[in-house]
Amino acid sequence: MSQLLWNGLFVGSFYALVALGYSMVYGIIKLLNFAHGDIYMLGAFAGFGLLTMAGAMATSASFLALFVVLLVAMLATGTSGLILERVAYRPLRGAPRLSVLITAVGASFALEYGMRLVAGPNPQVYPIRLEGTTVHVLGARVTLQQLALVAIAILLMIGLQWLIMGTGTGRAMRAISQDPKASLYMGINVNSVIARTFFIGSALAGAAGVMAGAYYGKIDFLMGFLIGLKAFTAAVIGGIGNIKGAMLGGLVLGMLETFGTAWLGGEWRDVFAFGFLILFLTLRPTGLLGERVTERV
Amino acid sequence: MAGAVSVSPGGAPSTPPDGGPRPLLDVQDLHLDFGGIKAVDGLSFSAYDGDILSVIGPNGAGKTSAFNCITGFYKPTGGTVLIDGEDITGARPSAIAGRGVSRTFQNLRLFGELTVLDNVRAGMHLRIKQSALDALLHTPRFRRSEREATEEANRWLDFVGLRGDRGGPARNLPYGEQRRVEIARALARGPKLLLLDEPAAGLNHSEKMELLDLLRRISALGVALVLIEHDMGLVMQVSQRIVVLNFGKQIADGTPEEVRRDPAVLEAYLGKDEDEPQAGDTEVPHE
Amino acid sequence: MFWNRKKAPTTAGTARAGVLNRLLGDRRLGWIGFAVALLAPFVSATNYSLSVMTSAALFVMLAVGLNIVVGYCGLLDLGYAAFFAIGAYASGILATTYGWSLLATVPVVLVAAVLAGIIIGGPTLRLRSDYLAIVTLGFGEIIRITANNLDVTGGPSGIYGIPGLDLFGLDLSDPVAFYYAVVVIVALAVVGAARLGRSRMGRAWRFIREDEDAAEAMGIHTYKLKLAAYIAGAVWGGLAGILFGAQLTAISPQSFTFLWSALILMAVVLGGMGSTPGVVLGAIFVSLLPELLRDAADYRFFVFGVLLIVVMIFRPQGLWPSTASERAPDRRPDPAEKEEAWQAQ
Amino acid sequence: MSEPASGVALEIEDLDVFYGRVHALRGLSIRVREGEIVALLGNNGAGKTTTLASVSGVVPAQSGRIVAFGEDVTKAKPWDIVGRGVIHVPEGRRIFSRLTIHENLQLGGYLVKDEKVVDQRIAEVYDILPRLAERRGQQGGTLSGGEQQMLAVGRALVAGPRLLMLDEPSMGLAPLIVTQIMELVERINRSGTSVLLVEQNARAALRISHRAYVVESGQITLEGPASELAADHRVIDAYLGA
Amino acid sequence: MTPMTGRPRRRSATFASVFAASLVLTGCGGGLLSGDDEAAGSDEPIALGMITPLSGSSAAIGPYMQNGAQLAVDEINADGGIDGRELELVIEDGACDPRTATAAANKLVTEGVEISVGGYCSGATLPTLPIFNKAGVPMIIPAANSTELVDQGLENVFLINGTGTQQAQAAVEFMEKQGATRVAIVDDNTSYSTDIAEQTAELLEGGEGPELVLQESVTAGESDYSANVNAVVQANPDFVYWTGYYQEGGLIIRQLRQAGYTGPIMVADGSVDQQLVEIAGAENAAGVFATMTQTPDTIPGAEDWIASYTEKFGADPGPYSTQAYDAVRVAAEALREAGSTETDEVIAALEAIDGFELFSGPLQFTEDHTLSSGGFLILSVQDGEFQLEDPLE
Repeated sequence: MSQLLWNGLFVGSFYALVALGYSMVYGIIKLLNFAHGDIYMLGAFAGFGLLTMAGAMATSASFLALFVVLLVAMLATGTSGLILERVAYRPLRGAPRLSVLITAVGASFALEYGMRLVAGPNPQVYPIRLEGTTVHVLGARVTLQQLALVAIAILLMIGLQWLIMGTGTGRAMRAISQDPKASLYMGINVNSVIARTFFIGSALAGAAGVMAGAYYGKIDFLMGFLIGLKAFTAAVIGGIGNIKGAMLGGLVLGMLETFGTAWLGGEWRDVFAFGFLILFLTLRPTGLLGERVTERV
Repeated sequence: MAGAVSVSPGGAPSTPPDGGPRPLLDVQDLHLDFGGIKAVDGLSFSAYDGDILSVIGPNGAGKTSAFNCITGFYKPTGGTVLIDGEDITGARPSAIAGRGVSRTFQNLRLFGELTVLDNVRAGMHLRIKQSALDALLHTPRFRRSEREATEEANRWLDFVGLRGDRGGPARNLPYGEQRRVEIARALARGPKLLLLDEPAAGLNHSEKMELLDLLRRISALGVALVLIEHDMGLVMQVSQRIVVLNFGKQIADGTPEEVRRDPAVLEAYLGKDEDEPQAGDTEVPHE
Repeated sequence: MFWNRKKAPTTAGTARAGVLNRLLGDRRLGWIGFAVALLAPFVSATNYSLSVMTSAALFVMLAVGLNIVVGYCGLLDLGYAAFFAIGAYASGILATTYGWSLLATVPVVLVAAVLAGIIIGGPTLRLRSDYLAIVTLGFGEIIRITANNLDVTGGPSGIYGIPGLDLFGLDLSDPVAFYYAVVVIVALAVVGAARLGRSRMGRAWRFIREDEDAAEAMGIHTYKLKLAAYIAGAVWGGLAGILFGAQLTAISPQSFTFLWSALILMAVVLGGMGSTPGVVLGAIFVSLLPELLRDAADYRFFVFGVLLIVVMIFRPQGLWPSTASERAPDRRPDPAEKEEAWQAQ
Repeated sequence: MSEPASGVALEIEDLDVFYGRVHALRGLSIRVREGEIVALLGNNGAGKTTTLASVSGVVPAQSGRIVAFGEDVTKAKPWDIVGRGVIHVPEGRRIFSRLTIHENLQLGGYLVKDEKVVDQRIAEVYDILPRLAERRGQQGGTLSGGEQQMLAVGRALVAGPRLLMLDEPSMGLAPLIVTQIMELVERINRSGTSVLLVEQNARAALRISHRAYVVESGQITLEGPASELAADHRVIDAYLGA
Repeated sequence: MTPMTGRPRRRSATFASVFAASLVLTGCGGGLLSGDDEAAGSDEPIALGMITPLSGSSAAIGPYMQNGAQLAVDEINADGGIDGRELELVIEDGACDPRTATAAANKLVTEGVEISVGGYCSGATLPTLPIFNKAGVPMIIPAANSTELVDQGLENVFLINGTGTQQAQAAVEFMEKQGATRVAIVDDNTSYSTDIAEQTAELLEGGEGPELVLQESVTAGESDYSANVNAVVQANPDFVYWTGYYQEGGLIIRQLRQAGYTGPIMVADGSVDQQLVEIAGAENAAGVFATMTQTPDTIPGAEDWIASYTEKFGADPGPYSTQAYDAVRVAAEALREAGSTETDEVIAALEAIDGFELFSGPLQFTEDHTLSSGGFLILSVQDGEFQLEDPLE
């Protein structure tokens, strides 16, 4: 039981990291950024490229090297998020939402198969590994590396929460998410704040990508697709557009999957998770923390 | 042009079977709570065929909430709403619309991307007789019903005096014209009771005068009118009765003259200094 | 009077929209499209071109069906392939395991599609559009995974040996005959969807799309009508599923992945939501493009993705958007007369 | 090209604005001197809001010139314009309903670098509008319409306006509240802020303005001191009623 | 379907012009009205078609198969081809998607391929069977090995990969040898993988030997399988058999070891790839068994083959490189024997093959066109590489 909980928590924190970016972007411009999962993939490959270049040096001081790589990869994915926003989404600001959604699907294809052209279709194996010392916590097998990754994820999330709720930029983000035009009258450079949002969300996804690469060891050009879907689901469970909701949603989804597997077997896991999601949304249509908007008629 | 009006269907008021003074709309002790906030707190009033009744009160007094309760968009937490003696409290908006209640919205709620004619045909939804099969096979019945709907929509647009393009998207019309389309759409429903939420908002003086005329002509069709309105000139001019709300509570109910002199109303709404003309007044000459 | 009572014109580009609309709204266009489809085999009738064209026609049917849900009614559906799957599996199982002819499976598929529409639509149509998107996505996945896990659906390898189409003893399994059968059926489906769209129900769908509350206030039972749109979409998808099985002779869960739902949605949006010619065009585009890019091999999906972005940037309303406009009403009083109408009484 | 701009808060010269093909402003010229309240009257769709939006840099000008406090801002970005102290309170209030009242006010000071200044200005707003202070932690959406309008004005004050542009502050408000809003505007003006007031409610606007313009179909058709316009029969017929 | 509502003359004019235009076009293409222009000159190259995934989730496999086949084609052409005619390999993307694969098959048929040497995903290969069958194209399927492929009894379909049944038999035989008592089987929900898993499970349940304690499925394409792994560990097996591909296989081995499972792990042929070891990590992969047909690594003297492959393509051979290579060779052999490209004769020649040496051993087709002996043997990971463990003879 505690093993299941821990597994769920661990997987969930990855989902949550990716879901955050999803939710942020959705919150601010109401775009379901389907390419977000591919930014995660990009992060994994960026980390892979860096580590391969660094070669022997990296393997010798692996954890420190990984940390540097993590930061650089976050910078790289953040920048690619910026570019994506500038090239594919900004020209469509004000266009019908579904058109932008299609652009996002297009961007997803372009990123996936662009990476395939660069890195080939084969999976790549990460040059360094986070091999772990196992400790037992309340009957669950936990490796120190897992703990470290969860800690990094939590730190990133807390940092984000602070950024959104406690800084001027965060306030501006929330303002734009409600009324971009009124935000202009506040003197907010809306485009630049949206770009910053993409940067942050993409950087978080990139961090998750590097962490996944280093922990699981295998990366490939399609690795972002499924986790993108999962993150989307997590964001919705938590109440899309809500930062805390995205974290919570990620954890809930992680738990759902773990327990679904334990109870029904792996082949029915997604049926269980999605079935739960549908039932849940029927009963609570705005997600866990989504705000109930009293619609003014 | 009056001819176009008289042939408009659905406007004919239904008289109660016993001919007695049963109200068309009867709101009894209506309550609505929003998480502890009492948006409507014990509202009671009634409206009869051909009545023009205004609901006034400060912003946030619960006027629109009351409208939403009557038309089914909110479920009242207490009280009853009777239409023609039938309890419709808490029914679906569409079901209430089916009982002959029609409304407009505070902020224009036209189907902006659709044509003006389509907007008006929306009002006729319940009266257009055709099935999906008719549509698939383009039966004569389908074509006839479509033709008739278009003709009637045009009649209603004439009735409200729409000048703009009817075949183009509604959002392309100027604001005042859009207001007219919204009223035409509500009328096309063929209502016994029409609720108008701030119909004069955003209209200039001359447009308000036209609106005044339109309201009277609607009333002449035998439709009971209930308005929410801030423009006191218009309200005083057109209403037979006025209900005043403040903080969800009914603080006055009477003729314009009675309400004008009511101290509670002056206190809460109109403001005390009477020598100065009221801001927002259209200053329609009285009587 | 020195001030002008007439409003400054705010009708942006109506003239252009009018011309376009007259051109596009013309029914002749449909006939031309149909004729092109009928004549295409005279240009190229290789197995390959027939198979690609048949697939494209089927894709048109799917897109037109989804257009009812997304384009007309404004309900975002990311799991449309589920209905397609239900149709394909229902007819496939009956045809292979129980030896029914495909024609005989039609009523069953209809019932199954309607049921599926109700089951998924019923509890979830009250949700806001983004939540609806994830629910439909989830539903699509549930259907696919279930098909993958069950024995009756043949598990991961699916069902094979589905017989060709056979209409009252007339064998239509030859690629050319099948192509023509599909074209005729799809044409009927397109016309049917377009007619529904122009009817009272179609208008009501659009009202819901534009403003649900206002529609409800007009007496439109928005929930029932949304469900109707869902069911109509499911029926179109289900019927397309039968033809899909007949074309491929084998179906497997691989055919009903999320990617498929996304591609169908893409066809609708790319073409122009709510616009029949647009959606048909979009479907042909999305269906043929990967085939046309086949020789680009590795670059295929990369180019596809980039093209999608480019097209959307330059035509965000779709290649062939629907325009709200109808012919000027036959009887329109002249302005002077209307002015009088105002003065009257 | 024109006389020295000292003492002029806003100078709009011959402004042309298009929305797509619609010619919304046709050579419109307006001047607001420092310390003035200038009213801009006109029907819906006459171009009043467009005028404000082009001053704010939200709608681009096709031709013409906008000068704020002596500097050409025709091509400036919205945030530059806010940075110059030209603050726009948009039509329909547009407060951030899911942010708290305090956060709304903080956003007003988004471009003010010094947080102390922001806090001080917010404190001043709370002094003038104690209702807001009472409810500072509540979401903006819980305020009534009049309070929301007050918040919108208060939010603009935090930006430190030299020129305040108000778009239909009386819209949809009860007569009593309209009076209060107008009083607030006068009070702000007395403290030295120039005001450009767009109003449908001509009577209320003319009462507090120094000068006024009438806009019709994107052009100025009348201008003059408020008292003169209030007596002009054309204005009375069109906007004030007999 | 639209009622004729006016301007019929214009419409028929449109019709006529479109019709005329199409007739003009007909002249230059393979339209319905054009004649059968199959001009198969005797010195034209013989086209071999191959459908393999180049996009989609199994895109990694495509190049392995393509390269293996190309190697064989080049070798045969270097030897003078078949009766003076060169072989030509035509590759089409099947994407593991039935619709794409169907279009690809139709394209190959249209391009006039004589023999198909492709087929990787069983699900996507199934719908291509009738297309090739109708066109009279014999199929030598190198990778797809679901028994359903031959269940339809189509005379043009041959499998040169061992079937799931054969692999399952080998697996169970080795489990018994190892003295396993409690077996857990993990598959990845694809048709290839579940086929082996189902067959193995059937043998275990029907047999006297080890007991089946768990059959678990994972979703391909993910990274974290801890939930599945946890389920496996909970079932307390003393032997785990993974029947999916190496991408997930590597992760699962690693995660099993991390979860504290120390017993033997065996993988099926789809996982026999050097990358399995890399993904799992050498220490985790050490000692992992595999059911596999013979590979260059296990055949003495096959180093040359690997060397020439690596030299030619700049990459190591991967899964199904050998099978694709063999498929081309079998096709060439049949063509040579038949002395023609006529369908019936080629099929007869294929059926008559006896003892043609493949990587998996001497070839002879059974009645239902599968390998007479699966040729499965057991490999194990030693020093980070797959080595022959037990030839199972």
